Amino acid sequence: MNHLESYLILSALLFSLGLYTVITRKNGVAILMGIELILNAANINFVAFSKFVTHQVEGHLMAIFIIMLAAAEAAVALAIILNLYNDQGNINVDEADALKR
Amino acid sequence: MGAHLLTLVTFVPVIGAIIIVLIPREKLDAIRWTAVAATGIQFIIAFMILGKYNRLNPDIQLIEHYSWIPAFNIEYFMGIDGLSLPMVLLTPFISFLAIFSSWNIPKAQKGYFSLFLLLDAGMMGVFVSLDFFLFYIFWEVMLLPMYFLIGMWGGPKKEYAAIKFFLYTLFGSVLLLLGMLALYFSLEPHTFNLVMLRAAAPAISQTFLLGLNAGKVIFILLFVGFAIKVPIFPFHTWLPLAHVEAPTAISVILAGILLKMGTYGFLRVSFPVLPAATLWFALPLAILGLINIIYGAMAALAQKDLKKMVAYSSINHMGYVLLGMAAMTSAGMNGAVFQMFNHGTITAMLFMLVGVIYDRAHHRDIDGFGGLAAKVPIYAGVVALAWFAGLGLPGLSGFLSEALCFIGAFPVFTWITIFATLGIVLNAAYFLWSYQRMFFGPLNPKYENLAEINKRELWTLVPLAIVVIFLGIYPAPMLDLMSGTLNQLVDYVKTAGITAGF
Amino acid sequence: MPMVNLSLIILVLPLISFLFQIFFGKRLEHKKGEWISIALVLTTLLLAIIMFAQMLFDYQPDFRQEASINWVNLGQFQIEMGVLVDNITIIMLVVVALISSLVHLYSVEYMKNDVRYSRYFGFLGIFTFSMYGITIANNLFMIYCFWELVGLSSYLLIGHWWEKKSAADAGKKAFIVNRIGDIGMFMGMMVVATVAGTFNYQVLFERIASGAWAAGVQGLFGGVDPNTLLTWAGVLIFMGAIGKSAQFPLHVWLPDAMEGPTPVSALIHAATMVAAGVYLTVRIFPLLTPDAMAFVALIGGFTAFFAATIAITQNDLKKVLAYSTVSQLGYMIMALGTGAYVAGFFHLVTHAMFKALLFLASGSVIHMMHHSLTKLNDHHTDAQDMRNMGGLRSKMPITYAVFFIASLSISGIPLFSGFLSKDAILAGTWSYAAHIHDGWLAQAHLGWILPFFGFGAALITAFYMFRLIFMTFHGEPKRKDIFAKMHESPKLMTIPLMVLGALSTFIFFTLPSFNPLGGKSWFQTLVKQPETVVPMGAFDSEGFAHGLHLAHYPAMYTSLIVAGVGIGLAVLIYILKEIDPAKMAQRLGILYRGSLNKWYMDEIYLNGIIRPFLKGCDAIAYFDMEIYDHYVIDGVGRRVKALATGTGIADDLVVDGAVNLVGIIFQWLGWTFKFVQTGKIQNYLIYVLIGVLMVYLINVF
Amino acid sequence: MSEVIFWVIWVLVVISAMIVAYSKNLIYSVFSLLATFVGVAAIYIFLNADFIAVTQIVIYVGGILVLLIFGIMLTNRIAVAKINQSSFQTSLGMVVVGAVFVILVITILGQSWPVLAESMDFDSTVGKIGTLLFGDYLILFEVASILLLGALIGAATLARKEL
Repeated sequence: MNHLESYLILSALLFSLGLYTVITRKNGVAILMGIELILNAANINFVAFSKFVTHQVEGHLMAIFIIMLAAAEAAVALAIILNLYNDQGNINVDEADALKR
Repeated sequence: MGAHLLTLVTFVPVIGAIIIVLIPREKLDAIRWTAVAATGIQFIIAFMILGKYNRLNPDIQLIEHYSWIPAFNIEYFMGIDGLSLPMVLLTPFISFLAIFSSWNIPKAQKGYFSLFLLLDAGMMGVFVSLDFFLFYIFWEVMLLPMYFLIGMWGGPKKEYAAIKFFLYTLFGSVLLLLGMLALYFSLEPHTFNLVMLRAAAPAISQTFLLGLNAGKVIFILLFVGFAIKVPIFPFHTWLPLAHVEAPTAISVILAGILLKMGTYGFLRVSFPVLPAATLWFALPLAILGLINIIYGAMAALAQKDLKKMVAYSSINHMGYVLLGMAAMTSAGMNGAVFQMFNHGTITAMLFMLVGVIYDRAHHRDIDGFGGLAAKVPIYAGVVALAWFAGLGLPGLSGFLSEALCFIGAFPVFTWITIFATLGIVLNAAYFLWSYQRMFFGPLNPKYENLAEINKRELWTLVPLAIVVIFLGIYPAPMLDLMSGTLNQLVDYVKTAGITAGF
Repeated sequence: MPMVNLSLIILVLPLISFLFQIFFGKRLEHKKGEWISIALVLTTLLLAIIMFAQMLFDYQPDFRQEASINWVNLGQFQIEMGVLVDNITIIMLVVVALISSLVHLYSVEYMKNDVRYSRYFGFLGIFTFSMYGITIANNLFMIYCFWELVGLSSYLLIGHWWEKKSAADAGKKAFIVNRIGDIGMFMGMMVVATVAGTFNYQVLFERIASGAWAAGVQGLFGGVDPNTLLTWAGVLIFMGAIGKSAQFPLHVWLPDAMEGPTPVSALIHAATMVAAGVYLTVRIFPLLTPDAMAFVALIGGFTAFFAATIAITQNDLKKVLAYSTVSQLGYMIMALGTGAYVAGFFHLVTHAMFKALLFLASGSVIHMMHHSLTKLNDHHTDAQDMRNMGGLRSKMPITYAVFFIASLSISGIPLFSGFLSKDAILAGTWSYAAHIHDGWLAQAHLGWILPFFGFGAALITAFYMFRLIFMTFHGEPKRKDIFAKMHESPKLMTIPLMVLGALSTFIFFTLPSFNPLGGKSWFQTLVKQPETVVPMGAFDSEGFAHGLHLAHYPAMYTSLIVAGVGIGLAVLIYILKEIDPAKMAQRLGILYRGSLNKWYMDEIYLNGIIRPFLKGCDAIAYFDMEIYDHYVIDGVGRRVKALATGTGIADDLVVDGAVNLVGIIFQWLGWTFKFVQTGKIQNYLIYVLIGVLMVYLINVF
Repeated sequence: MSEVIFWVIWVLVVISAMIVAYSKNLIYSVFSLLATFVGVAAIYIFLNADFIAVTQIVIYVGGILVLLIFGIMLTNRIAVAKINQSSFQTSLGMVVVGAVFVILVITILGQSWPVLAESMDFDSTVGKIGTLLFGDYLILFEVASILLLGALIGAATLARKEL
């Protein structure tokens, strides 16, 4: 509990799992969850570096902003997902490939 | 007032069109009656022109001559003679009646009637202008309304028909423009004035254009331009399509007046301006006339669609005109122009009658009728009259003009005329056959409740019928109008053509 | 009043009748309106009789009145409309007016229950009008106009019962077949108008006689022999007569025309319209060259014989009469062709009487048959089939009597009108064969074929006419039920029959002398053979007249023998039953079947000409829209469009080639990497990651 | 003791995150996400970040997670007890993500971090954060609040049916 690496590894694990979720899931909400995981991983890094490296609370501040960002993002993303649902009857992002068409 | 009758007769429909544009679209009756008034006034003015016209003088009369674009010697030059007067009478007459037969056009009446009047003005302008450039402008003015009238108010394949008509005629117009410009630049002084062109033209057979004889080249260019309008055999395929798809009144205009513009163009421009080339091309023209007669009649005989049959009959009837005018004899030329007029009235009747039955039965399949004479005797009677007029029964106007064309062509193109007389039989065959299939035999039970022709339709046909019968019995009034000018034209072409020579 | 004015009044009255019936006929009560038409026609008859009386009073063989107006005046070219009244015109007018009036009267009863009663009388009116027009015309153009109008009225009347397909077909066929003949006539007119510059008979003849014709031919068609062209002109105009008078090969329409009402058949297809062809030939007779005359004679002779052979086997009452008409018309034409001008025209008149009588009498039978069948509620039995008749003599005595008179007349038995004219014709053919050496027929030594045709046809005629009588009026009634219901026709129908019966005897034609062979009758005097106007190698009229004199008695005796043989045969077969007709038919085999099927002429035309032609029309229509328009016109359109696209690309390359080259490269790249572009964000994300990894790997190594 | 608890929480976070990533059932994913968030909050406690931990609980668990559940409930039929979700490109994703993870681990472990000798102990971070937030980072804070407002309005607008 007193080693920076243990936090960083945890963060890397969370990041990878989040990334995996984002890449493989079709469900929009699941992707959103993956993004939350990634953001959490980043937060852990900030807070950990703040404790072990800088001894300042700026890292905490970053974390707060990230959490705030996550909240905003989640709200907007869910609104978008709802729209997607209205549009195509489900929230599978792979079907939302209008970019191709 | 009296001095500007020709301008008036041309632009009255334009005024009508502008008024229609200003009327709100809901006021249907106002729109229709404005159209009626515009063409009616035009018709009255045409009669005033007839009154002012001196039939003993074969030259151009009621001249209106102003400089328009002096830089290019373009003039506003209008006038009539015995060649254009019948057409000037025919145009408002048919237009006036066609307004009534388009009384119940289904949509966008405002646009329809204003375009219709614009078309009317264009046609009239072609028939009265004596400056080639002005002629060309009116020629083009008439093209666009026609495109929309077919393309918007037509049948199921209207877009195809309209674009085909448009491209075809536009192609012709381009060649016409080329010929016109070639004429303009190869003659001294540069002018579009047809009277001056005629005076200066003998020089043209000594002029060369790209190493070819200018007279011949220009004649061919103008020929294709005009031939598409007539239509002459290899350029005719737009006609059945456009006719079938166009609404009734537009078919009437198309066959009744528009086709005449082609032959009128020959007689107004090609013949007097290029007499030598005319004589050179007379034989091919007669052969094309023969092809039109036989080919049109045979194609008509095979048609299942009533309107298509009538459309091919137009090709056949215009063949007589070509044969008559190619002959360069008094009888042939008079017969040709008389046939132009008669075909206008007869074919208008034919198309209106097809429209009447189409409005009721919603199809035009000849075999799909049968025994209608029992149900609609008055309609059957009027159809019989029109059909017999179409097949050239003596006592109806078409006969004399056809006979004159043949008699005029016989001494010049003996064998062609002999083969062309086959057209007399084929005419009878397709008209009688279709009549039998539609009206005779047991009544088709589908048409148990077919409505008789109504008053409005009947009264649009009656004036035409009266004209057809009157000119059939007493053709002299019409022939007297034109014979002076046409005889002069024949003499001029013959003498000038031979002296100019190649 | 001059004759011309009278004739014009005669012309106009039936037209008024037509217009009246068409526009107002339906509004009048049934059985009221027709009396106006009848009154008008009877007026024309009265006027015609006045003219006739005037003619007899004057007794002028060269009587002639003419008047014309300029109908079309184009300066260099004119068409006249005019009236020519001479003795031929007057006689023809009387014939037409008489038959027309009788048919009008007869029709009142015959057409009593018809749905289009008023229209029927209107059409009779326009027919009478056009027929008068043909009769009084003084030029070819005018006769052509009325010629066509006659065709129109014939079309309308044949198709009067148009609900029946056969009737509608027959009307159309009549009109079109007639038009084929008319083409020839029109061409002949064009030749005449071109060369002689006139349509007027008299002026035309004068110009031919004066040599203006030859000069005209020289000027227009240098190198063509004027006489040949004259022959052609004659033959071509005669083609109109071939059509109208139903001569071979255009005879096919006349039997079909029997689909029309029987009075119409009597008026149009027996007495008057079909005789118009003969009348035309009479009118143009002076310009016929010996070659043309040989053609005319051969056509007429062959038709006379040919049609008679068909008439033998027909079972339909009216069909027998129709072929008989064709045959008799052939006689008239042959007479004119052999130069027996007066005989030909004479036969026209006598034939009009007895053939109209035959038709009206058969109409009386058919009308009653129809009546009986309606009463029996039998709608399947053919009212015109002779095999359903028999023994009617006792039930319809008047009809039988007049029918018998007419049959004797047509068979050429003395004391009846037919004998006079037929004998003259046969004598004419005899004389032609023996004494004429001009014309290709004589030069080919085929002249004797004409008397052969003539006498052969006479034999057959006598036979089939009496076969008709015996089958219809004699023997046992074949259908007892119908027979029981039969009775004589009403007075309005029998009176015209009796009038015509009287006119079928010789008396009226041989006045003032009663000697039928004397040649001093009014007819022989007033109808004078015109001088031929053919300039060179003209027909040898004097030799012919001489021959006629010599041939008179031999021809008469032969014709009597022949008629007797014919009648005798009919008696043997149908009265005495010595010969069984069925066995005969079997023994004759192919000849019998050929005759029964009209020598398959209709089938030959249908399969040989009409069907292939219609196929050709279909092919042309298909070619026009599906091939020419689709491939050539639209093809050009498509090519031009493709070319335009191509030009557009080329233009772009040239104008901003460098920019577009880059564009094209990227387009190619884009095309290559198209599969990468899935539109799925997550795919893109994984590509990004792969990219990141690659950057990392590149950095590390 | 706290060492043991730390690792238990550590493992809990990883496992719950794995469930989030791999579970076929979306509902399971959401609830394991809840566990992950709570676990991460606990990790923050170990990092002496009390304010962040509380914020994490309040915002993530109380806000975002509820939002997510709402999202699921709104976009799936409640009657369907088992809300399946499917995945794609799993093998490729596994490889790529695995490679990323390996690189991360190599980087983390291969790096000598400038860790300070004695770890800093905070009494409470709230005061410091408050001072910073309303001092040096005031502008950022205001911008963030405007961002939040924008997101709020944006979300509300987007979520309306008739866009």
